[in-house]
This record gives sequence, C-alpha cells and structure tokens, in this order.
Amino acid sequence: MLRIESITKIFGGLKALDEVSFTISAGEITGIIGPNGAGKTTLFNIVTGIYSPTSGKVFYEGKDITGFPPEKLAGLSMVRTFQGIELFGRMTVLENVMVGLHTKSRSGIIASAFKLPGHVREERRIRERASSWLEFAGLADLANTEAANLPFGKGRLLEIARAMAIEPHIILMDEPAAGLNSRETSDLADLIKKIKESGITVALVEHDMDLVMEICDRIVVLNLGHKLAEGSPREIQEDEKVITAYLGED
Amino acid sequence: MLKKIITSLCTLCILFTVASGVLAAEPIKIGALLAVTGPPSFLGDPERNTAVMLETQINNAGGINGRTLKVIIYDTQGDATKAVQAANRLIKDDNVSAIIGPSTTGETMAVIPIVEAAGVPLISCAAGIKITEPTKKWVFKTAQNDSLAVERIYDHLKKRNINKIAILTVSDGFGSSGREQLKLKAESFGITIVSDEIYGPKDTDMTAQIVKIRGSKAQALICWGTNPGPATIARNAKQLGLTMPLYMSHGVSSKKFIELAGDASEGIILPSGRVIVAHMLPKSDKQKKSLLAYVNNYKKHYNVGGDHFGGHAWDAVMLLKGAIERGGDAPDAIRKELENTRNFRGIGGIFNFSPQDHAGLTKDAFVLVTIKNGNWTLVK
Amino acid sequence: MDLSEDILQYILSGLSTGAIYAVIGLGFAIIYNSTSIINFAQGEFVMLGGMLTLFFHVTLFLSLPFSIFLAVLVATAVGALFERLAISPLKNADPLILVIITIGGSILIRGIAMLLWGKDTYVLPMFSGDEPIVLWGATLMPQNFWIFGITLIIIVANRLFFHHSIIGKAMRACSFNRVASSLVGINVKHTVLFSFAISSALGAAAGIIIAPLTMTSYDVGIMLGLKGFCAAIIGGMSGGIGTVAGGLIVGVLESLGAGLISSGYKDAIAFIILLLILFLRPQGLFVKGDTERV
Amino acid sequence: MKQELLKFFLFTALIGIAPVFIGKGYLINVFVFVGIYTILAVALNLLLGLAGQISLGQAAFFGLGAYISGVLTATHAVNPWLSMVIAVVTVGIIAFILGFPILKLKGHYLAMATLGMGIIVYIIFNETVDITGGPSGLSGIPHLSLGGIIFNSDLKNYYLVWFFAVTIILLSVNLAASRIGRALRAIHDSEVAARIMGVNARLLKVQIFSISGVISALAGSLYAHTVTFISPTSFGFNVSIELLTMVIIGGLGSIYGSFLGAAILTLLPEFFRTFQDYDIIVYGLTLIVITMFMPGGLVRGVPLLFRSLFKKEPMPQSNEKRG
Repeated sequence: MLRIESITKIFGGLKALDEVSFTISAGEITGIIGPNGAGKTTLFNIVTGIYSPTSGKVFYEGKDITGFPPEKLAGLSMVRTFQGIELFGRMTVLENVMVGLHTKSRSGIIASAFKLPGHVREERRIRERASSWLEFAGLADLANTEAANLPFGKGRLLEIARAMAIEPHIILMDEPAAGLNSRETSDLADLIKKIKESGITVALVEHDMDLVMEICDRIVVLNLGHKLAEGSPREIQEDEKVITAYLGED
Repeated sequence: MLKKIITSLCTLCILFTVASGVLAAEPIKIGALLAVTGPPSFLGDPERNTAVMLETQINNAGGINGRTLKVIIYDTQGDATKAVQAANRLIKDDNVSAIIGPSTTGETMAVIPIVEAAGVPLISCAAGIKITEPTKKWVFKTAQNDSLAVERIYDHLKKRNINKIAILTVSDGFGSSGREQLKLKAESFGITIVSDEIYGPKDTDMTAQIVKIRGSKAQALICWGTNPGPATIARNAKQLGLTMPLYMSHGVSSKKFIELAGDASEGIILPSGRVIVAHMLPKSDKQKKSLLAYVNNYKKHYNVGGDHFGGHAWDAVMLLKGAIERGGDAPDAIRKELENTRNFRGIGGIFNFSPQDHAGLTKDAFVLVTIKNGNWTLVK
Repeated sequence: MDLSEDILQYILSGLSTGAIYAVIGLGFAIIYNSTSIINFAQGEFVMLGGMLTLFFHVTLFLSLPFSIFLAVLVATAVGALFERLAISPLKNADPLILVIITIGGSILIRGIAMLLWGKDTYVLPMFSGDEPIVLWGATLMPQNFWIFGITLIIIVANRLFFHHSIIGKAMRACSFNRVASSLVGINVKHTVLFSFAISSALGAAAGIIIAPLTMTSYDVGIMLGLKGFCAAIIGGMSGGIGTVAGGLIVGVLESLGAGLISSGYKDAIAFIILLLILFLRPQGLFVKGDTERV
Repeated sequence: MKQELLKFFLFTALIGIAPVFIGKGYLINVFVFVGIYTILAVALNLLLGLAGQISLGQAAFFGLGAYISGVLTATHAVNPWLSMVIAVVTVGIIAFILGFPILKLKGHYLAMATLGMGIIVYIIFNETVDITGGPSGLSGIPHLSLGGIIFNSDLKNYYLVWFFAVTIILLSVNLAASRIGRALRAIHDSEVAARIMGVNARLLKVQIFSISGVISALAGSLYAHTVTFISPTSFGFNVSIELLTMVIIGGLGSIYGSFLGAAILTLLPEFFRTFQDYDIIVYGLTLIVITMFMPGGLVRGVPLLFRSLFKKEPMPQSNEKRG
C-alpha cells in the first residue's frame, strides 16, 4: 500500500530522519510510535507532501509519489489528520465536511457564480453526502455549529469525518488521541476500528500505548530519526531495544 | 388635528420664505472647487484664502448690485473624482451662478463635461493649455498658460546664446504640463534638450538626477516644479557644485522658495506673475494698483504677502464680479459678459477675453525675475 | 567627472536616504514583531519629529539640541498615547482591524499637524553648516554625516537594547511566543506599549535628522513611511541588521536607478527589484530558508 | 438559501427605488460612485474576506480597466462596450499571470508585493504620457450607450452602474456559498488542511485574484465612461487603502458589508465637507471609532449595537469571532 524507502530529512544540518524504510500493508492499522523528537510527524509530513525529503522515496499503490503536493495526493485518495486539529474554524461543521468532498465535485467558478443547474444538483448531492458522514462520526446534531466553537473531542471527530469524506484508501492520523479523555479515547478506538472494517488502511502516530496496543496490527518504532524496530504489538512489547529506548522511560 | 398642524406649519414656512425674500435680496452664489488640502494645496490654500478675503471685502462694500455675495467652497484634495462630485453638488444642490477653480488642470478637465452640460460658467485657476484650447463655451481660465512662461525663459536663453539645455520636471500635472511645453517650444527657439530628467513630488534627494545632468552637455538647467522639490534641487545643485545657470518655473514664485532654498537660491532665474515684484514695478505699469491692493490686503488678513497662485482666484472672483455687475447673475448673462471683458487689470496680467479666446493673456503676463540677496529682482 | 565618480555619488546619496528608510523600517519591524500589526501611522511620527523640532526651535526659540530632545519626547508620548487609546483596548482583535485603526490614526495625526502648522513646507537649520565636503570626487553635506552617525548609533543602541536589557529581551521573547512569555511573567501589554513608544521615537529621530536636508511639512510622512515599510519587508521584518540592509538597498537602488536608467521610472525600478527579490526569496532576503512547502 | 435570495431581492428593490428618495440633486451622483466603489470593494472582499489574501494594490486593476477602456475609446475610437470587454479580459489575463508569483507570498510579504504592483502601475500611468496623457489625465472618453439611450445623466448612470453592481453582488454571494467559496474559506482558515482535502490552493488563489482583477477592471471601465475623464490620482495607493478600509469596515467576507463600507466611506466626506479644514480630523477619528467599536464590521456591529440598545444587554466584548 505505502512503501517508505530510505527517507532522510535534514533541517538546517540536523538529521530529523535517517534512512528510514518500512511498508504499510493494505487493510491494516499501522502504529508509528517513538519518543518525542523521533521524527514521526516529520515522516507524516513527507508522506503527505508537506515537506519534500532530502533523499529517499515514497511509493503509494505502486507509484512513486515523492514530492507530490498534498492536493494531488488527495486525488489519489490519501488523506491525513493533524496533531493540533486543523479545522476550518469559521465554517460550520457541515461545511467542513463539504470541503472534504471537494475532490468528489467539479463545479467551477463560472458554474458556481451563475448557479448553473448542474452545480445546484451537485450542491444538493454534496450536502447529503456530508450529512451522512456526520452521522457516521456521530456529529449530526452539531451540523450548523461553527467549527471553532466545538469542544476539543468533537473537533477531533469532525476532522476524521472530514477526512473520510474524501473516501480515502489510506488515512494517516497524527496523534488522534492527544487531549482526549478516556471515554473519548475509547470512542475513538471504536471509530478507527470501524474505519478499518470498511476496508481503509490506517496509519497512526500515537503516544497512548494502550490505544496503540489495542487497535494496531503492526507497529513501527522510531527513535532519533532511526527505525528502531518493527513488528506486531506483542513483538514490540517484548523487544528489548524498544523497552530501553522508549517504554522504559515512560 | 395633524392636518391642522401641518397646514399651519406650511403657512409659516411660506410666510418666512416670502418675508426673507422681501427683507434681503437673494445672495449671489458662486461656487469654488479648490484643492485646499492634498498634494496641490500650495495652489488651493492661497486661492481659498483669497476667495474668502474677497467675499468679506465685497460684502463690506455693499455687495454686488446691492446683493450679498456668497462663495461656497469645496475642497477637492486635488482628486479628480472628488472634484466631479463637488461640482455636481455646486450645480445641483447649491444652484450656483458660476464656479471658480478647480486648482489643477486634471481636475478642471474632469469637471468640464459637467459644467458644459449644465451650462454654468467656470473660471479655472489651472494653467493647462488644453483647458481653453479648443475654446469651450462655458470654460474660462485665469492662470497663465505654461507656454507663456516657457517662451519667457527661452527668450532669455537665446539672449545668452545658450542652445543646449537640461530639464528636470516633477512627475505631477504641473511638471508634466511644463515638460510638454518645454519640449514643444524648444525647436522654434533653436534649443535642444540634451537631458530630460524627472523627479517625484515627494522625493527627498535629487542628487542622482543632477549628477547625470552635470555629466551631460547642457549649458543650462530648467527645473519645473512647485515647493518643496525645486528648493531641494537648488540645494543639491549647490552641494554638487553645478556651475550652469539654473532656471525655475513660476511654480516657485513665492517667498517660501527663497526661505526653503536659502543661499542656494541666489542667482536662480524664473518667470513670474508681477505680484511678487509689485512694489518694484514702474508707476506706469497698468497692473500695479491692483497688485499692491491685493498684496497688502492679503498681508493684513493672513500675515504673508499674496502670491502668484492666490492671484488666480483674485482674478476669477473679480472677473465674475465685473460680469455680474454688468449683466446680473444668470449663468448665461455671466458667460456673455465674461466674453465681453476687455482690459481687465488683474493679478495674473491684463485680460482680454473674446468668444475665441477664453484665456485672455499674452506673454506680457510674465516678467523674468532673479533672486539676489534673498530677494526678488527684475531681470531687465 | 568620470562615471566611477558619478556612481560613487549615486551610492553615497543613496546610502544617506537609505539610512533614513532603515530607521523608519526598524520602527515598523519592532511593532510588527510585538503585535503583528503593520503600523501605517509610522510615517506620521517621522513628520512629527521634524515638525516638532521646528516648532520648538523656530517658534519657541529653544536651542537645537534641546528642541530635538523635546521633539523625540513628545513624539514618543504621542505614540504611547495612540497605543493606549486605540490599540490596547482591542486586545484580541484581528491584526487587519488594527491595521485599519493605524490608518485612521495616521489620517488623524496628519490632520492635527495640518491644523497646527498649516500646509507650508519648512526648513530646519543644518546641524553643522552647509559647506559641501568632497570625498573621492563625490560631494556630501555635513548633514549626511550626521545621518550616517546617528543611524549607526540607533542601530547599535537598538541591538544593545534588544539583546542585553531585560525589557528588550522580554520584548523579543514576546515576539517569538506571546502565550509562553505571559506564562513566565512577562507583561505582554507593557511590551506592546514599549514597542509603540520605541518605534515612535525612532520615527521621530529619522524625521529630525533628515529635515535639514529635505525640509518638512505635514504630509512628508506618507512616502517616507512607505519606503521604510519596504525596507522592513526586505529585511524579513527583522528588528535588526536585516531591516537596516533593506533600507540601504532601497536607497541605493533608487539613486542608481535614477542616475543610470531613468529618473521617471526610478521608484518603479526600485519596486520591480523588490518584487523580484520577494519572488525569488519569499521569506525576505535575510531570513534563513525553510523547506516548508505549504 | 431562500433567505439569501430574499435578501438579494430586497436589496435590489431598495437600490431600484432609491433614486425616488435621493432626488435629482448631486446625491444621485454620489451614489453612482457608491456603486462603483461597491463593485471594487466586493472584488477585494472575494480575495481578502473569502480567501484571506490581502491586496494593497487593487487600484492597479481599477486603473488598468479605466485606462484600457479610456484610451481605446478616446484615442482609438473603439466602441465603448467592446473596449469594456477588452479591458476586462486583458486585466483578467494580466492578473492571472501576475498572480502566480505574487500569491506564492503570504502575510506581509503579500501585502508588500501587491503594494509594489500598485505603485509600479501608478508610475506607468504617470510616465507613459503619449498613451495615457500622464498626470494631467485623459479626457474625451465617450459615455456608454445602449439602443439609443446615452448614459450621460446621473440618473441613467446610476442605473447603469448599479445594474452591474447588483449583478456582481449576486454572483459573488452565489460564489461564496458554493464549492469554490467553501474551498476559498478553507484556505483562509487553514491552507494546509485545505490542500490535504484536495483543494488546489495555489491555483484557486490565483483564479480568485484574477477574478478580483476582472471585477475591478469592470469598475474601472464604468468609472471611465461615467466620469469621461481619468487621471492617475484616482488610482493611487490611497485608493487601494480606501478600498481595504471599506471592506474591513463593512465586514470581512460579507458581500453586503462591502456595500455598506463603500457607501459610508463615500458619503462621510460629503457630510464632513461642512467641517472644512477639520474634515480630515473628523474622518480619521470616525474611522478609528467605527473599527474600535465594531471590529467585526458594520454588518455584524450594527445589529449588535441595536440589540444592546433596545434589549439592555451588555455590549459583547469586541473580540468576537468573525464568521
């Protein structure tokens, strides 16, 4: 599904990632863990086209996508969420999800300004689809709330609903449980499992070990820009390098 | 009940209007569009002062034909859009009989279609030659054509056997009009412009242009601009040791220029209306009386001597006064009487209007002056 | 007069004007860093500096140094007052809203100045005579050296203040992270007030040292402010050497453009080069590049 | 949606019958300018309010539209309507090409670049004397005419200009509520998230910049043909700043707010004329006070003010969210 091949990223002389390679298989939930500064978010940023790597390549569904801009990746059904949620704060919850359907609609500026019949039909379709995604994430009753006024946990759900709207083949989540209480976290775990069940590959960077161990099929451990270990949750829990570098500290 | 109140109010209103009409004749209303603020305020400010001063004077002396004069002044800030709006207001809401101004050529060109359509006489205080050429039915002007000033300078250059010159003009309406005339008239005087430089109205340093001119083959430099630019140029020229004679335009013919340029102004030659040298004129000069009256009155009101630009407004108001005295304040009558004005001894010169000539001045309107010991001297 | 002497003249004249742009630009940068506001009233403090000095010196007959001191003091007070009355009441407003307020403030200050001093242009006496000084074939006025000297002092003082005094360090901390600064006990409100006061003082100083050369009137602030803004942008809105270099670059480009290419298009040339710089280095000239692409 | 349509019809009806109340005085002329500035403010609002991209050089497109239209008709005797089309298309292309490098920039760099663009264009108007007439301007631009009606009176011009203004408002309201509008607002709030959602932010920003230019050029062309005279001062830096002020005073992102902003900034000086020399001070003060007490713009500020006046609710803090 997604193959990362010896990715190196240097920020002003500092190696954030050093020759990192691994593969994410289709239909699985892959967890990427590691202590702060391990390069997890940087890796996501490279995969999703926000940074370009200093060297190395990223393959997605067999295609070299290194350096593709994010909007192009969205067209290829790859999507992500952000650590500190990135909502469109001044838009309503429903509108947020409607933006997620941008790639699923085509009306241009002229059609929109003149309200051509095709555009009106398309708008209606988008609105319905967006509503159903809100239902999926359990946000239907908040549809007309301004996104900036959502409580944090709901915001997280909205971000996932919005990402799901583009009907991704793979979704990358950057610390989805950060800032959530235990109830919200367990709701989140259910949601992620639901996403996996619908056949979507999931990759997540996460600090919450319980969550990671519960839902992940495979785990990749990064430390100081290197890949430290890779394996099933059980293998990782028993890996000594990981325990000393990471779990031991915690 | 309500009806009653309204009826009685209406009656009152009518009574009041009638009464006031009986008590005092309607004032004669003339409008003024002047750039009192904004970049060309060096024009509009003295023009406004002059208009206000004349309004008081005329009314103190019993008005025009026994009716009081009311001058309604709107500030245009030198902006054509604002001038257009204000002109509309003067014509449609204030119902003025005539308009003086605007201060700049651009604004004048912008309001000409409006006064032409409405049939209200306009006496512009701007110098642009295209204001009255071709002649427009309702448009007159009091400021001397730039071409007259250029001819004065070129005459003098010829006398000194100078035929290669540099020009340095400001990039606003005043400068570009001067530049156009300087280039246009050069050939007929056998003069070549070897260096054609420009500076911005808000520039603070013109050494670059002067260095470039210094390196050219020019024998004299003509600078066309209004304060404070030319003062900076004079100082920069002195700093760089520029030896060629320096000519300026009538745009700096005020004491302010000498104050700003200081020592650097010594020896600079410029064409000017007679107003700044009023007291030096021979007794035989036909304008001397008007000039002295204007300068002294202005000094009394505003503590500084009247200048060249305020003079445009003086001429405009007094021309209107004459026309209204002769033919009343109907716009058409004013227009006709303006066209019939002959031998009007004004500040800018002696005006002779005719149906073909709405500018009314000749080259005589300018004298050549130079600065000696911090004061104006006539160039013979 | 050969070309190299001319070019030296262009460069020296340009540096002198550029030094002024640099000082004004520093004022922009200081306020921008503490508030994210582009302070369009900055140019008016340049005007105030010149006009106030003139007022104290010419109208009230005070000595020139004392007049200068008073002028900077009053301009600083006006700046601080402006911050107290119009900026600080709007704590969390969008920076754009505050920009409009500074536009309003600039119109207001200009209007008051016009009412107080009229629309005439005035000239301030040179600090030390007006005998031109010849330097390798180029000539400068003694005032140019005052400009260079005072600009240098301002730059050094600015550096010392922001890197070695407690208030200065606190202000820099605020510009990096407001929330964190307030957590460690820095009074963010005061730093904003200080930044307005300092910028006003810098603007006034620039206005004073340039007035004897270029004269001053109620409306000199607009154009000078704009050029200072350019300087700050080229310098990447840094409160330090970047902005100074930006000012000098704008000044020299203008002068060379007028002398060597076309005086009519002088400002256009300067701006075209500025745009090219921005297009090629969107982070400003002196900020280290970042690889972020979004 | 229905509500939006109702609002539009109400607004259009109001504009349609307004001349009855304005009368035939000079005020109708002022409202012609309100119309032109409304078009300009809406154009800037699409860029600034929707997409969050600042422009301090809008007057450049306004001026280019006016000059292209003016020069073609006054000097080359091209049909005014044709010249309007040429002006609008040309400016659209210019803005599209300029947009690519300019909109790569953000924040104050973008402000600087657009400001530079405005100043360069202004200098070109000033310096190309042979084409534009330079600082003393270009006169003799014909009025527009349609089937025998020549738009040469204020009332006719009022309906002409407002026909375009109302159309632009309708199209802009539609656009803002559409897929494109949402994408633009998304860019405004978080460009990175918008791109992740598949919004081609780069291209869309350039497109809206170009559209903003096209609309401004239309206003420029209308200006040229109603005033019949143009000079560079009408398209200078201060005009760009005035437009920015209109948009912000009216309310960022609010299309009708742009009308309010344009109306207030055009009408205020008319009322302040009586203050003579003080008008500049009163104007500056008004600007500060309006922005200070209604930072969300008039469209949001005025209803809040009314509510607090009549329901005795305390005025909410001035830091309310813009929406």
